[in-house]
Amino acid sequence: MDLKEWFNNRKKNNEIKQAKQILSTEEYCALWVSCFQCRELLYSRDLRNNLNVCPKCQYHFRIGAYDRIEQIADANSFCETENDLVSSDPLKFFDTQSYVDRLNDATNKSGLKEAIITGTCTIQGLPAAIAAMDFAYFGGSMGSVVGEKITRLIEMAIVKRLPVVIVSSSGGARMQEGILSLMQLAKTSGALKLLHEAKLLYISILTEPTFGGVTASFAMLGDIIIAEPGARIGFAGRRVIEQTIRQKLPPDFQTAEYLLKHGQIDMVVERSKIPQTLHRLIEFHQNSVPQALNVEKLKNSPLNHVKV
Amino acid sequence: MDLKEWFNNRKKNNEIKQAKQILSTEEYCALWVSCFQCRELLYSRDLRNNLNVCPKCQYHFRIGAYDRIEQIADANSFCETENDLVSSDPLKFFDTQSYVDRLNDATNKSGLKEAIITGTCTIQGLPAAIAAMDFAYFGGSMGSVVGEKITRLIEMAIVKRLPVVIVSSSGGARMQEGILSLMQLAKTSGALKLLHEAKLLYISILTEPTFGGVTASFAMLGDIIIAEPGARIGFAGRRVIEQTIRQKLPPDFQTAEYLLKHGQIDMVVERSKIPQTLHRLIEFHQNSVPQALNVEKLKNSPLNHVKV
Amino acid sequence: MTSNKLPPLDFELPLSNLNSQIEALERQLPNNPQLEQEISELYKQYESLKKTIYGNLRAIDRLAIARHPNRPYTRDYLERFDPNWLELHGDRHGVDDMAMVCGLVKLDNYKVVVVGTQKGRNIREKQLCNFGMPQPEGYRKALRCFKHAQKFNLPIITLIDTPGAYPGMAAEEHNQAQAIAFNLFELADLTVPVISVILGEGGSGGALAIGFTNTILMLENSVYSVISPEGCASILWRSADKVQDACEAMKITALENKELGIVDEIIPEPLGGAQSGWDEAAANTKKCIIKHLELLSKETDLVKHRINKYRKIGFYKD
Amino acid sequence: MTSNKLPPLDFELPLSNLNSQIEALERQLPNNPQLEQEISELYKQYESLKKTIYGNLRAIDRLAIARHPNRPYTRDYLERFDPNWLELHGDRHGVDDMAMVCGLVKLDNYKVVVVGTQKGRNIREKQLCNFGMPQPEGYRKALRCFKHAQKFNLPIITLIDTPGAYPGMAAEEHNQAQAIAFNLFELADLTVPVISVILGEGGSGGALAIGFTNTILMLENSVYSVISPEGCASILWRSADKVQDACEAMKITALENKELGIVDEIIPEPLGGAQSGWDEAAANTKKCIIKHLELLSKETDLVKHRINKYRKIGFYKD
Ligand SMILES: [Zn+2]
Ligand SMILES: [Zn+2]
Repeated sequence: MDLKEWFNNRKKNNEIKQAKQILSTEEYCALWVSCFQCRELLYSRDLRNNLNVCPKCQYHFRIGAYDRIEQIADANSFCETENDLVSSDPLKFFDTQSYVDRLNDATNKSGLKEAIITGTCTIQGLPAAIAAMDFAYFGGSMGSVVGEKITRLIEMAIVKRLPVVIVSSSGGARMQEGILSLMQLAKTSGALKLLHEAKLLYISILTEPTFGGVTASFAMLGDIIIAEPGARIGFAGRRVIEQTIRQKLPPDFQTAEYLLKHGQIDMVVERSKIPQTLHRLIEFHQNSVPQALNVEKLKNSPLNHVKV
Repeated sequence: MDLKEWFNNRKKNNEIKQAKQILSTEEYCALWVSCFQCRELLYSRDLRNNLNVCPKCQYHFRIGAYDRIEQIADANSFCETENDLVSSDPLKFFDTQSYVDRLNDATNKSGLKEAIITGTCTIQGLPAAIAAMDFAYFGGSMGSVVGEKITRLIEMAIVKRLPVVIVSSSGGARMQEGILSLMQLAKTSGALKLLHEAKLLYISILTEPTFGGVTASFAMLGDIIIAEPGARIGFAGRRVIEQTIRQKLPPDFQTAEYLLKHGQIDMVVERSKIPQTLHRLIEFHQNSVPQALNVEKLKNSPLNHVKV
Repeated sequence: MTSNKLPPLDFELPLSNLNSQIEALERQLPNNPQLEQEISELYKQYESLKKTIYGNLRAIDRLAIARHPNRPYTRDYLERFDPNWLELHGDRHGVDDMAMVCGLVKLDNYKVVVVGTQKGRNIREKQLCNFGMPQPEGYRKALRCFKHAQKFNLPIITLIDTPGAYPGMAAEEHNQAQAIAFNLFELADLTVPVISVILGEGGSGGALAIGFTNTILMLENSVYSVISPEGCASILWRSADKVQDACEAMKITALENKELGIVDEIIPEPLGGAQSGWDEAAANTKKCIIKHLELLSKETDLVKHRINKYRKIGFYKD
Repeated sequence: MTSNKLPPLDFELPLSNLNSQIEALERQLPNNPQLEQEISELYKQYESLKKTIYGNLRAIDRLAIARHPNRPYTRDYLERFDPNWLELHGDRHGVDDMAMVCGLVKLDNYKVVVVGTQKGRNIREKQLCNFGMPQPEGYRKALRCFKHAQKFNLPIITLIDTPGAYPGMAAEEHNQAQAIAFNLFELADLTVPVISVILGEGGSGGALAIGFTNTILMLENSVYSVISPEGCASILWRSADKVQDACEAMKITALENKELGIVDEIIPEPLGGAQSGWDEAAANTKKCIIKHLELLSKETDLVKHRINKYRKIGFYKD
């Protein structure tokens, strides 16, 4: 799915939302979505009931952060953290529109305050720290808030000794925060190093699409890395590469399956099997964690920043 | 140089030796060697005075372990260790000839007791533990004695806090000691791990030829890896690879220069510059070693085996 | 289990002939009921002969069994150890070498990381797995999983069945020697228990690269050698016919390796070799691994234990 | 120092014109000695104009200076820091990426490991160095040298001058993203002092991959940004003409980076930029590095210092 398709998709989703506001009876809700991959016309409610996976071709539609967490976390187990953390405009950035306006637009379009949701939950009974990115908010771009929320989540996980699951979906760093965005790569990677030294499990889940600064930091640092089928994942975008090397790339380039074949990820797991896979992975690693480790022993940890 | 050339070379060397025994005046010693690479006829004493490097094409002739140490160590500084360690025949190995006979032949031909010489020396004033392999003894193959002498050298270096320099030249593991030879790869690598944990410098020098079990263990584990120009270095032999992949290999395949280009070694250094390069490397790393470390702190070290 | 009809191994010929005799008589049995006694006798002979033959295998016979195309491979063992095992893929640097299988496996109450070489069963699999010969990237994939185990304090089990590291052009270019050497270097000071099992072929440095372990187990008919018997014969005897001599001279069998102090325990195979009973081979292997995990749990310093084990190997006059 | 005759940068045009005037008059001087006064006046004007121009550079002017083809590159600095520096090569896994230069260097009494990106001077060098854009293998070569420094307790200096990590097909296949991420992960807890200097272009993740350090220094006319101004302009303004706007908006200059709390100190360049005085640029850089090595030697916990430095970066409403 390229950006154009994504815009079309978003337009359709908006139509669905708007439609929902107007229509009241179930019959009228029978809106149809055409599968991006196989073109099959899908009844939108059926699609949603199937976790937004096309029942015909298994195309995994992009989903929002809260939907993602709902699919993974046990019912009512999710407890959101740092929901008040929102972006400021440190660079007073203005291109064709001001960053402040773009932030407001992003919130209006997605209903979210930022491109990531963090919190704690249980996954089939096992506690975990979890984050999910939302491409619908500013293309899932990472600015100060995304970096800070991830870092705080990881620090909380260290203190509470929880495994960390991060579901990525991002176009990369947020240009409107300039160099501050770039530095979030270092900040989140540093936090993950502390998690690593605390011997805690970090599972990274890559979903359509994950690129740029997000893959070049926390998304590629999982102890275990999982990708959804068909998800496009990479460092540089396809067009940038094609312009650079002046040749066409193979169709499967940068897909989850390509990454698996090229040794970059541990497994491709279809959406419906993600919760049980996470459960098994967390269960497998939890008893092996030495219990003696505690915060005080992390001599280098700047955990004075943590709000628990 | 292939094996046939090497045999020819050895034959010539023998002729030279034999000649030396008979002739008494300098004029008669004017024996000539044809350069393996450029075919130039070289006066053998000139060649030797030039460190056995062809003055015309810089071809680096193979040299013996004692010659090697003489070139690297300061005059009279070399103090040999473990010279009494000699091979036994644990497998009672017999092919077309017994292993015991082959060992005797190797000693007669090379004047050495084993394929490696170890000891301590100074290199332009700086102390070091040093080992040099000798291809003329049993093709420089590694059996129990080579593995044991290297391991003891490393253990001594840990105790005395010396940098280690090993000059390799080997066809690989010694088949006549079967699995015991293979295990020397693990033994020497384990010793190097202890050296590493003691934060001591290990410089590996690869010379024509270094293959098989020796590259698959200590030779490729240098903090710094140096190779002599033109030296052939690899895991599998050229013919085995050609038979396996059924195609011709490029002429520079497995040369020192090929390895440099392919990121496997740090530098190619001509023979005459090896002593000063070693000196600079040892000098560079010596002050940075924390002085606090001592043997007792190496909790995992089996240094009870060390004879100092 | 596959039941490919394959020609018998050399030393199995008498058994195979006897079997043909029995089958011929059985075909005549409906019309000649008096043959029953004779068939029964031949069955007894067959069982007795099988015991005799498998009780007197030469090294070259064991080599043939170790390489038997119906012998269970790493994945066959993993499925029997833990049908829910989770596979980990890739070296993270561009390659997922299928000749090296890695996974998270439960052995009863033990959670372990398994790393093993994998041969292929059919042509396509064989090519995918490069006939069980890992590339440097395979060893680096293994190393990544060793480090994973180290982080989570999980014991490591390595399953070895490889002719050796692949001797190819790209393999050399990507520094096959360093891949093996660096695994040895990194295996040296892992603080978790590490156990290796030679399932079939233990081929040289390519086997040792995942075989520098606290405990080495060998299946009864597996072999472990510094070079392939064929390679040894061609270099030392300059003759491909001398494989049997090379097998004998190098002492490649499990028993000889145990006598040399390399191997800690030999895992029994079903009569007729592991290829004739995958479940039994896997059960015996699992049982033996668990036994040694329990033994190692009593060791206070597994690094020292491991380094010392190899420190002592070698014979020389001092 | 090379002295390629190159067309002047845009903002240097007035200077260049004045220079042409002076040269024209000087040619007439032998026959017209009375011109000497005028020439002398013009010289003063020239110097004054140069100061004015270089005292009022826009972000896009600095970008041009940062990319100036005569600007000194990493190797030029290294030669001036220590003519006897020893280069280390390769990632040990098959590639020696020339876009990443690594070596053992003495800075007066300090022994350090230097890791830096390298652009090429002439066409052949540019191709060898891939125009200063490392492949994943380049970052892994850097990491190997970081670990070398860690083992021997040597400070690390990284010199940054790169448009970014190479966006190529093989680079993606070999996991460029992971190469950068893993360097960040490993840089995080090095216990030695790590100082980075932006020499010219600090391009995005490709720069940060060797720039997660205790101290960040920038040369006066260097730039550091999350994406190239061209990339930013084409994405946000959808116009290649808006590079200047992108430069201003992203705050890419040394001064702005210092104001944002990213950069610790700005290293002065000779008037006219580092390209007009390599020795001076190198001397200033060396002096500043040594000053900060001394400052860091007073830090008791360099890991905490480093992680905390980045931990604090970011603006948000809480
Ligand atoms: Zn579909
Ligand atoms: Zn010559």
